[in-house]
Amino acid sequence: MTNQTHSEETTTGLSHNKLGMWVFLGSECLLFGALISTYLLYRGRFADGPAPGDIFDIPFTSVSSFVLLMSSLTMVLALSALQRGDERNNRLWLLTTALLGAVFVGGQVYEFTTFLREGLGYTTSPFSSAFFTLTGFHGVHVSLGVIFLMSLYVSSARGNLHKERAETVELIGLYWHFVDIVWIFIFTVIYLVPSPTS
Amino acid sequence: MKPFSSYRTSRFYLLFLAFFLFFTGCSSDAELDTLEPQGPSAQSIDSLSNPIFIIAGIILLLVAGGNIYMWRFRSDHSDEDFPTQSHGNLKLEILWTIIPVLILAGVAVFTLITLAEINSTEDNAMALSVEGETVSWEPEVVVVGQQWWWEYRYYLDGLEGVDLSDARNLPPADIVTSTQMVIPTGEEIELKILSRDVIHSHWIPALNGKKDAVPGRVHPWKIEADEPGVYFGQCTEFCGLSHSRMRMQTVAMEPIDFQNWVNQQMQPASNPVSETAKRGQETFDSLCTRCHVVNGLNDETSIGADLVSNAAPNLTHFMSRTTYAGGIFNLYEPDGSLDRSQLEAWLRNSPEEKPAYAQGRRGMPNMGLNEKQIDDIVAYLQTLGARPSSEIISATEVE
Amino acid sequence: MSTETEHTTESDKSDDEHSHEHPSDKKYFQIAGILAVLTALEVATYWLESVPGEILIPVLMIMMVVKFFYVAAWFMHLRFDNSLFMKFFVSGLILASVVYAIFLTVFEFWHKG
Amino acid sequence: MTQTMEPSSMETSNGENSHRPLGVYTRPKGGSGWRDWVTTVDHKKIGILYGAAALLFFVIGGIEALLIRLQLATPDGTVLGADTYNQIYTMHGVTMIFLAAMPLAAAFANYLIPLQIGARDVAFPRLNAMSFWVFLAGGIFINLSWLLGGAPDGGWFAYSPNTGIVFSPSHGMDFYAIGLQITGIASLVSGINLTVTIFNMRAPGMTLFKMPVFTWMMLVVQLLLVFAMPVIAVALFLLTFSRLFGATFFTPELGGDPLLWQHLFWIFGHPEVYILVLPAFGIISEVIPTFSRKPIFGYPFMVFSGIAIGFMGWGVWAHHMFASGIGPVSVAAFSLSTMFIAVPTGVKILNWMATMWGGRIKFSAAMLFAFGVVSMFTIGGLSGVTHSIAPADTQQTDTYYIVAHFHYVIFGGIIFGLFSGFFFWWPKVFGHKLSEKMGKLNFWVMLIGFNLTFGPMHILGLQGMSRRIDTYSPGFGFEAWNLVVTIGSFIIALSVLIFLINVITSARNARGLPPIGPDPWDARSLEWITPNPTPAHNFDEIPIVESLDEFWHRKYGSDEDGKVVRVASAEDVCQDGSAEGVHLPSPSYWPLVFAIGLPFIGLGLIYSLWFCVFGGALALMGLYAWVFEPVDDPDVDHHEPQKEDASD
Repeated sequence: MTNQTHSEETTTGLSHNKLGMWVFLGSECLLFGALISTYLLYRGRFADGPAPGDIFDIPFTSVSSFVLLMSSLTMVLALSALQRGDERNNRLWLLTTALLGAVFVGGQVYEFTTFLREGLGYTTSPFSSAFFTLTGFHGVHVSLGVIFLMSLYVSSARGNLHKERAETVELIGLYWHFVDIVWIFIFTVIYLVPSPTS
Repeated sequence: MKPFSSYRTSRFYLLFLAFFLFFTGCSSDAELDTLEPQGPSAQSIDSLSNPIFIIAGIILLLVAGGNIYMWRFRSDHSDEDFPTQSHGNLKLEILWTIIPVLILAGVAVFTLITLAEINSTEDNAMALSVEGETVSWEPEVVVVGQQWWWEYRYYLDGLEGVDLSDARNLPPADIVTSTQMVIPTGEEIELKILSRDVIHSHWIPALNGKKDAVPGRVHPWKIEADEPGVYFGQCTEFCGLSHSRMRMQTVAMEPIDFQNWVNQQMQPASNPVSETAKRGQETFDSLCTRCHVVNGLNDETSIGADLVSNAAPNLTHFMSRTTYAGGIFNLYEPDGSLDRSQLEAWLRNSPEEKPAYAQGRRGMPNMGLNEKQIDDIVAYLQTLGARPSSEIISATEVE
Repeated sequence: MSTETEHTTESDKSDDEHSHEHPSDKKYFQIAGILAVLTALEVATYWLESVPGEILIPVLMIMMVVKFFYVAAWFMHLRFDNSLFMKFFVSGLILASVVYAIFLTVFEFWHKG
Repeated sequence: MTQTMEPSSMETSNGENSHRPLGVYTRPKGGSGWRDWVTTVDHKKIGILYGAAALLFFVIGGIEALLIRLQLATPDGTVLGADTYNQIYTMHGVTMIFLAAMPLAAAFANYLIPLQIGARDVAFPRLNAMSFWVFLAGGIFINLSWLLGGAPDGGWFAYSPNTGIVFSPSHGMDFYAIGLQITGIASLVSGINLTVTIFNMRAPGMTLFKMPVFTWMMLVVQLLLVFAMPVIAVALFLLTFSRLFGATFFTPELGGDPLLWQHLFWIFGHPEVYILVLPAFGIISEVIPTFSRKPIFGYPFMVFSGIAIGFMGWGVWAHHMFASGIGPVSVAAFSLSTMFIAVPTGVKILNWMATMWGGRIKFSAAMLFAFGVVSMFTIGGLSGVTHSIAPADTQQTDTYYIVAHFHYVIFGGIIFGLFSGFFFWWPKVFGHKLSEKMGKLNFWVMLIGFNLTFGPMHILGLQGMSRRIDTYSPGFGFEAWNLVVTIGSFIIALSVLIFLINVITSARNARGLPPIGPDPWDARSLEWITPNPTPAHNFDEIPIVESLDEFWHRKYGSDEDGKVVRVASAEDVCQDGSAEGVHLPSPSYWPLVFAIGLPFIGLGLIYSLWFCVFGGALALMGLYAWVFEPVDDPDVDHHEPQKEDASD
C-alpha cells in the first residue's frame, strides 16, 4: 500500500476506500435486516425446546453489550490518536478495542455453551436456528474485526502505521462501529423487548 | 359431458395478431384451458382478464404499428442530412405518464373487486342424508397434496373442531378419496388446502385459479361448478421428480347424484366372494396394507409413518374413481371396461410406470409381485367400490 | 487536472472534508457516557415488570434509535463527513427497514405482537 | 477486509508525479499471453474475460434449453428421464441468469463505464479482477455438480422444502447454494466497485446528468446489486445451513415456514429482474440515438424512469407469490404496486420510439437488435401487466404463459439488447466490425426463431400447460404448439451459431488489416474519443466534458438556422492513443489465487473439511499477499511511452 489515496483527484473529493466502505455498510444493512427479520418471524416457534423468554440471561448479555459499546469509544480514540500522530496511544487503544471485542466474543461463546447445556441446540427449533444464525453472523463480524484490529496493531508495532495511513484505521473503525450499532439493535429488539415464553 | 368447445380465438387474435395471424383458425380441445370458465370464480376471473387482454392487444397494436411506421425514417446515413434535433417534450412525457396511470387505475378498481369476489365465501349449506340422518352440510373439502397425488377428505359434520394443523396426522374423515374430488353442482365448496411434504399447487382451471398447498399452513380457497362434468387439473408448483405426473380431476354431479355418491363412499369394503378375489385380498392384506387403507379391512397402515408423507391413497372405493396413480392412468377403457393391462403393469413395477423415489419412501415401490398375485389383486381391487356412470368414464378420456 | 475546479460542481459542496475539526477526545467520552446511561436505562426496564408492552416497546425503541444515532453520527463521523456517505448508508438502512417491515407485515407479524 | 480495497491510481500528468519515471505500464507481451490475461487488472481485459466466459455459459445454457425442447417436442417424450429433466431445467435457469445474462452485463459494464465517464480504470482494479475470477470459480463450481452425483434439481427458484435434504438428497442443491453464494460475492464486490467508480472517477465536467444513459442504467444496476445480493446471500445461507447442519428454518413439523424462503428469494429475485434488464435498456439507449441521428428523447425521463424502475422493483416481489397463500390484502397491495411499475417501463418504450421518430434511421445490425428490444420487450411488458392482475395471475402463474412472458422480457429484452451491444461496440473492443450482412441475417433468424419459440408458449399457457413438467400427455391440445416451439428453439440455436461464425470470420477477415479508424458509427458518447481498439491507458489525456453526448458535440455544431453542421472530423476529435506520463496499476496474481480458494472451501463444506483447509489457506494466502502487494510498484521499470495504434 505505497500509494495513498488522492482524494483531491476524485470527482466528489472523497476517497474511493471510504466511499466503498460506506456502500458496503449500506449493503450490510440488508444482510442483517434479513437475519433479524428471520429471527423475529421465528422467535415464537420454539417447538418443544426452550423459549427465548426462558433462556435469555439479560444481566449477562447486558454486560457483554456494554463491553462492545465501550469498544466503540476506544476505537474512535485510537483513530483520534493516530490523526494527531500519537502512534503510541493509537496502539494502546487499538489493543484495548481488540481486547474488548474478544471479551464480547468470549461472552458469546459462553452464552452459546450455556444455551446448549440447557437444551437449545442449533437444530432444536426454528427459533434456535434463527437465533444462533443471527448472533453467530454478528459474532463472526466481530471476530473478523478483532483480526483486522490485531493486524493494525502488528502493523503499527512494526512501525508501519503512521499518520498518513490514518484512513486505514478509520475504515476499520467504520466497520467496527457498524458492527456495534447492529448489536445495539439486536440487544434491544432481541433481548430487551419481552420475548415469548413457553 | 365434456364442457369444452373451441377456445375463443378473438382474444388470441388481438394479443398475437402480429405473429399468429395464420394460426387463428386453429382450435382444439384443451381440457385445461384457462379461457373456458365453468364456474363463478373462474367466470369472474375471465370477465376481468378478457378486457385486459383486449386493452393489452390494442396497446401492442399501437406500438407495433408505430414501430412498423419507423421504416419510413430509414436512411443510409451517407449524407450530412440531419433530422431536427429534438431533445424531448415535457407535455408528451406527462401525457404518456398520465394515460397509463389512468388506464391502470381503472384496471386496479376492477382487480380489487374481482379479488374480493374470489376471496369471499358464501354461507351456503346443503341437506345431506348421512347414515339415515339428514345433516346440513356446509360444503367443505380438505385437499391434501403429497408427492405425487392429491387426497380429498370430507368431514360431513363440518370442520369445526377438526384439527388440520398437522397434515401428516389428520383426524379420521367420513370420506377419503384421492385424485378425483367429487362435488355437487351449484354449490360453493370451500377448500382447505394442505400439504404433507413439499409445496404443491391445486388448480382446476375451468373452476378457479390455483392455490398452493404449503406444508405447515392451511390455505382457504373455493371451487364451484355450474354444470356436471369432469374438470381436469394439474399440480402447478414444482414438487420434485414426478411433478408432471401429479394430476387431478374434479367431478361435478347433480346434488342427487352426489347424495348417492356419498352413500356409496360411506360404506366400508365388503369381503370378496370369488376365490381369486379372496386370494387377492390375502395378498393385499399382507403386502399393500402396509401403506394403503381399505376401510373394513384395515383402518391403520403398518409402516405409514415411515413414509415421508405418512399417506398412501385410501383404496376403499378404488373402482369408483376413473383414474389412479396421480391421475395419469385411466382405470377404464372408453367403452367402460377395465383397462386391465395398464393396471397390471402398474402393479408389476410402478416405478417403471411413474418415476418415484420409492427407496426414499416416496411413491409406490416395486412390490415384486408375480403374475398370479397380480391377477388376484386385480380381482380383489375390482370388488372395491362401485363403477361410476358411463358419462364420467367417457369424460375422463382426453382424446 | 488543475483546471477542473469550475467543472466539478459536486466537489463544491463536498470540500468540507477537512474544513471542520473532528471532535475532541473529551467529546467522545461524553458521548460514551450518554450511551452508557442509555444502556443502563434500557437494561433497567428488564426489572420493571408492571410496564405494559405498548409503552415499554416504544420507549426501548426510542432509546435504541438514540444510541444508534449517537454512534453513527459521532463515532462514525457522519455528522461531519460528506453527506454522500450518509446517503449510501441511509438508503441501505431505509430500504432494509421498509422492505423487511413489509415482509413481516405479510407474515402478520405485528398482530401476534 | 477494508485492507483489500486499494486506492486507485488515477494519476494524470499533473505536477505531482512528474518526478516519477513516466510511461505506460505495458503488460507482459509475447509468447505466453495467458499470463497476461490471468494477471490483468485492466478493466477492458476483464470485460473481455467476462464476455468470453459468459458466452461460453450462454452456449451451455442454450444446449440445456435445446435438450428441454427435445424432451417436450412430442407428448410422453423419452429423451430425458424425469430426474435428468429436472436437473437440466434447473441448470438452464441458473446458468442463463447467473452465469450468462448477469456476467454479460458485467462485461459491458466493465469495459464501458470507465470509458464513458472518462476514467482510466475502475476504482479498485484488483478487486475488479477478483470479481471476475470469483464469478468464474462459482460458475465452474456449480457445473461441477454434473460430474459429482447430479446437478441441482429443485428449480432455479429452489422452493423449500423441496430443496431440503429429505427431498433432494443428492449434493446438487448444495452446489447450487454454495455456488451462487460464490458468484454473489463477485456481484456484490463489483457492484461496490463500479458504484464508487461512477461516483468518484468521472472526468472533469461530467456531472451526473451529463452521464450517458448506459452509465446511468448501470449505476442503478450496481446499486440494486449492492442492496439485493445480501438478501439472496441470507436465503442461501439458510438453505445451506439447513442442508448441511440440520437447521430448521424450513422444517414445517417444528414450525418452520416454507414461505420464508420464497419471500427472501423474491425480495432478491425481483430487483434481479431489473438487474438483468436495465443494462440492455442502457445499451439500446446508446444505439438508438446513434443510428437515428438524434439525441435521446427525454433524457431526464429516461434516467428517472430507470431509477423509478429500480426503486419500485423493491416493492413488488410478492407478485411471484399470488398463489402462495399470502392473504388477500397482501395480494391486493402487491398487485397494485406491480401494475404501476409498468408506467416507467412504458415511458422508456415511448421515449425510444420518440427518439427514432422523424430520425434518419440506419438499420444496421446493432440498430435492428435494438429495434427488436423495443418491439419484443413491449410484448413481454404487456403480458406482464396481464398477470399483475392478481386474479388473472391465479390462472396464469406457473403455466407456460409465464414462461412466454419472462422469455419475451429476458430474451426479447436482454439478449436482443446484449446482441445490439455486441455489434455496436465490437469495433471499440477489437478494432474491427462484425460483418453487418451476417449480423442482419443473425437478427432476422433470431427474431423468427424467438417468436416461434416463445410466442406459442402464450397459447400453451392459456391452454393450461403447466411449467416445469418433464412430459405431458396427448389430448390436452399441447402437441402441435410444442412441436412449433421446439422447431423455433433450434432456429434460435442457428442464429447463435451464425453469430459465432460471424465472430470468427470477421476476425479472420480483419487479420493483417490496420484497425478500423475512429468513429465507425458516427457515435455520440465519450468512449469513442479513444482509438479503436482502446489502448491500455484509455485516454491519452482525460477529456473535459461540457455536455451530454460530448463526443458528438465535439464533431457537430449548429449554424444560424439551427441546422446541424459538422465542425470537426472524427479524426480531429479522436485521440490518437499516444500516451504521455500515464501510470497504470500493475497486474497481480492474487485475485486469481483468492478465487481458486473459494470453490475448494465449497467442496470442503460438502465433502471433507480437508478441502476447506486447503481452500481457506489458498484464499487467505491470496488475501494477505494482496494486501502487502503494492497497487502499482513505483520501482518497476516503466516502459517508454508507446503509440498503440500508429506503429506503422
